Amino acid sequence: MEAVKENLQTEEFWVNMGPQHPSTHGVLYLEVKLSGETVVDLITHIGYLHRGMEKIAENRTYTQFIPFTDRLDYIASMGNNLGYVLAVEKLMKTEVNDRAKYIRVIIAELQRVASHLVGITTFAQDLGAFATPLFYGFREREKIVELFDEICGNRLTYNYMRIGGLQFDLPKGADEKIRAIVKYMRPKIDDLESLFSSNVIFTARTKGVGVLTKEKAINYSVTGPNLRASGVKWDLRKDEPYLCYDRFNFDIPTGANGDSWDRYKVRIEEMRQSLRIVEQAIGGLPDGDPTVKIGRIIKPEAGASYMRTEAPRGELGFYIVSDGSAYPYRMKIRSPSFSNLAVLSELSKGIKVADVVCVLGSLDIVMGDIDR
Amino acid sequence: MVSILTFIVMIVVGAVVLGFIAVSAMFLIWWERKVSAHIQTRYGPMRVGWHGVLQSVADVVKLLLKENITPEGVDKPVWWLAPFFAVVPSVMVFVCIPFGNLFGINLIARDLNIGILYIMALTSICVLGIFMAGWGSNNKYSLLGGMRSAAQIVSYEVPLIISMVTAAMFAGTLSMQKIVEAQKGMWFVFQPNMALAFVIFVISATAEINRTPFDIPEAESELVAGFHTEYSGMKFAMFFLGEYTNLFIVSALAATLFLGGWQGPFLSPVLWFLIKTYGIITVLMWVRWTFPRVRVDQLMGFAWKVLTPIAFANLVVAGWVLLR
Amino acid sequence: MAVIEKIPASGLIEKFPGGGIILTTGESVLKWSKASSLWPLTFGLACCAIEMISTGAPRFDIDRFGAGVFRASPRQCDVMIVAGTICVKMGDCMKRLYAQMPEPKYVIAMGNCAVSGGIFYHDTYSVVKGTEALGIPVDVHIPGCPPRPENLLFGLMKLQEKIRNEKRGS
Amino acid sequence: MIRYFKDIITGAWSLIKGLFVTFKNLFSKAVTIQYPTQKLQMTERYRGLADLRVEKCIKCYMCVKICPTGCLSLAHKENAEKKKEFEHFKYNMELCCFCGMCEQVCPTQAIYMNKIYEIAVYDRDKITHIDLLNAGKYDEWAHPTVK
Amino acid sequence: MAVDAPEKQVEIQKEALLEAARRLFSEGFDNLHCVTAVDKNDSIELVYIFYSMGSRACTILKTRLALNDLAVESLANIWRSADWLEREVYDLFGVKFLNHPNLKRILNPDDWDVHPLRKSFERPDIVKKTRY
Repeated sequence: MEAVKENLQTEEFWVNMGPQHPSTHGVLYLEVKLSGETVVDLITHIGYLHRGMEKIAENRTYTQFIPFTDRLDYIASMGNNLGYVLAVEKLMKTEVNDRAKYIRVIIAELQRVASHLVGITTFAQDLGAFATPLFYGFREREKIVELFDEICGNRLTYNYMRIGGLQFDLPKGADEKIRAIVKYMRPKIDDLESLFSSNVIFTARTKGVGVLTKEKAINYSVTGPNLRASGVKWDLRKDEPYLCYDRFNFDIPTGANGDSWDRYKVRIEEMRQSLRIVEQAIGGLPDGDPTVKIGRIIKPEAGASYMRTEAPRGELGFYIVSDGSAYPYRMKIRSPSFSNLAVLSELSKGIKVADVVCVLGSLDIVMGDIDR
Repeated sequence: MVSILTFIVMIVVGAVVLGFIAVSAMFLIWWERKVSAHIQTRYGPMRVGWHGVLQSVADVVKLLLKENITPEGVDKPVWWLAPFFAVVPSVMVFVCIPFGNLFGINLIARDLNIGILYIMALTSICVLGIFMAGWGSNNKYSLLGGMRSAAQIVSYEVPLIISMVTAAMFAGTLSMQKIVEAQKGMWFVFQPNMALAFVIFVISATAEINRTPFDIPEAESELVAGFHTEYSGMKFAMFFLGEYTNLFIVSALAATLFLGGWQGPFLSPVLWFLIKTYGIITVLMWVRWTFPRVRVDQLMGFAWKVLTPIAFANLVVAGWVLLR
Repeated sequence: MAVIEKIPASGLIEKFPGGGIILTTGESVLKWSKASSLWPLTFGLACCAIEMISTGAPRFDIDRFGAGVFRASPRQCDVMIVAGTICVKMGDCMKRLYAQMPEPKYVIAMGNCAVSGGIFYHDTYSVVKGTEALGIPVDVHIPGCPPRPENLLFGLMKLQEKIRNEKRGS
Repeated sequence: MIRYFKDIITGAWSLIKGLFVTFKNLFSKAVTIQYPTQKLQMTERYRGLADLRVEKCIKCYMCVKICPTGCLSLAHKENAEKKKEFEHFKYNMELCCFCGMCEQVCPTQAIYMNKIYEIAVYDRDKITHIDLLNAGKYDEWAHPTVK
Repeated sequence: MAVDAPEKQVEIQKEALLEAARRLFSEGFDNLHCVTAVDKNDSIELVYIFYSMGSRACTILKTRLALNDLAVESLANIWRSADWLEREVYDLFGVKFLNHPNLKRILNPDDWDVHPLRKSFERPDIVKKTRY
């Protein structure tokens, strides 16, 4: 055998995955060095969707930038909306009233469910379960999207949050619909789980693949479900409560090993917890007027503020520097997927090429969020 | 004079078989799209013909019209021959598949007395086409797909053949027609040994024809389109045709070897045969649209650690049952 | 191999009585097949890609039009749905993808970013101002940010109409 | 040895459970909207194309100022009676991001987003300079037809 | 816990950055959350946001770089998250990070020689809006 190995000439070769590739979730470009089927080295190239958001922000008023935040992480637009308006509100040192807070929580949590539905089902698609789980996920997501369509008038780019409030109050009958969605969603999540969780192929593909240890996750500044899957009980909704998250009962699901399976499992569990929060919030919805006029020019006083929120993909931070004018002087968007993706090349060394796709899917990235 | 007549008959039979293959493949593509659509709670093709029955016709005509790109740097002869190698052997298998009895004519082109051997030999050639496509395309994805395919088919051939041998042992013959006749009273699948052999056969046949969960040579999410990444137009259509013909063949084999072939009460034998075959195909589609794909090493492990030992054990037990 | 754009020996057939009718029928069949089997390229750039998948998903089901076979390889697809913002870095890749597609090929510019740069038209340094700015001819423009799935289906129907009305032999 | 068989049996059972989920869906009703024949009702707040109630507009330029993409261009002149008159009011649909801020900021509800959502054009010029003062500008897309 | 409370912000000289960072790391600040820069026209201000997961504390380090000397020690060898974040700052502002493992452009094409987030960056098609 040794003699054969010596005489046989073998060669490692580079394979380009992307920028157009079915499982890179958009326009990610991976350079993979393969030895047979095993990955020797992996280089991540990003920037294929770099739209210069931070430059645009310097030329837009604070209100005008809200529609742009929708296009950052386009699977979870509401989360971005929320993160941005909270950052500006913090800069201005204002607070919204209780009803606006509750509606924001409801919307953000529903968005988290919708986002995780896409996340785990595209993950299954990457594992080769062709179209069916993906389409189930989108079918379920469609319920939430249609609710959002009713609340704010668009399907994907909502532009709903406003600095100091909301664009609209909930429409008539919306609370009933939200309750119905919570009721509808629970068995559907169970269905999805029985499609994957117990499935022997799925477990074999994901368990022990792409193990991200606790220390490494923190060192790489990985956040969100990916961090929690590594066993760190860290959730800004509990640890640095914003809005009114401290008024609700919910658990933070964590994983044990930090492999792809745990990342998937944490997302499934998080959807259940989000539904719990939505249920509590809709039950205790206070009265008031959450809407706000937008004609006023906002001029925060000079200074800087950093606000981070728990977006579906991790910690979304906005670092805003104001010079007292109507335009931000500088806006840094610290996006969760950016740091989460950086860990990919570390996780992929020594695994099979099929597992690269699996790890990438389990990290649940969005290119708009990474490249901005 | 007789030889000319035979020749004409052969031509007619050949044309009928080819026509059947084409129509069947087109029907299967439409059927697969419909089944998958309904699994996903949607409708599938609806707008050409009744519930989109003409969809596959449109697809085929369009593929014929497409530009046939030959990329630079391909290994020309290999590249050109690959689609034929993928299709022709599977067409040749039709020679000894017993379709049953229609108006007193036995619908089997030639009942070879080594039928199973012949079929096995030919279906193994299909991998050559896939491998050639992978090698000749000058594309790394294709190459990986071709390599995977070769490895996969070599491993899965073993349990496949062993489970077929079990059926041949029970029937005591290698001729397809006689195997069907041997199942007159009771289909083989109702015996415990044969039921196990049937399951092994279906699993390894799924791997043999590269369908999910064993579709690693195509592996859309990893290898873009695997071995046929670079093929367009007509050549791509040939691969598609080969894929669906193979699907028909393994299902027909499963029906013949284990489910009693054209045997069955009341209905015409041909109808019985088609019902069984398309039933198995539908189950395979159902499986395809449910499961994720296994990884290469797991696939090999499953073949060598699970399927092959069980198939061998099953063969031994079957021999003991027969000799008892 | 050249593209079959018209029926072979059409000049000959046309001379026979009734040949014209056969030709028109034949060509309309060809056009019908081209129009009812538009396989799109799996090519999501940005936000619109999510709406493109939504269009494929059960609620809207692009497969009803025969366009549900998303092929990942550009060699096997007929229509490139440009769904999202085209950035400078991506421009070259897009041109190559378009070149890799076999004739006859069509392009749908989905969403304002693909039509003209849209919301990112002003003040940015890395966005290409539309698909046409890259030199890729666009058959159907679908404005919207992002367009509703119905709108994409409508655009697809418009493309089918365009294919059906193509001039003979052109 | 026992574990080997146990693994196989539990594995097979888990696969059957997965098959059951898809089987359940195979016979449930399709959720598809068959688009050209069935159409969804647009919601009350749906943001379609920007439209203008010409008589209500007071030319205050609020919409032009708030628009994040600069897709509206408005100019006016004063006539003999010191009243504002339109010079032009153009809408560049290919830059619009359909955020609805113009609608929200308008003090007289003159500019609003209508419910039209089926727009597809062969020629880009058709959507670049839309004259909002023209009453019949959206007729083609209000009742779309495909041959 | 206000992240950007003034008492948590420390301005240091750029020479002291690496030393300060090492001390922070040994004091349990295991998470470098964000690295960014602000162009102050006459200088570029680097902002580092640190977190400690264990003690739930945070701190912000700021340092100023003169425009003619845009180089600072990299922290990528202490916190791996700094790798990409510093590359981004290099790409958009042109700040060079010494001893960085792989200092290349990350978002913009490799062959560009401009740093778009600088205030001095001009392009003809960038239309500045009216100032209020």
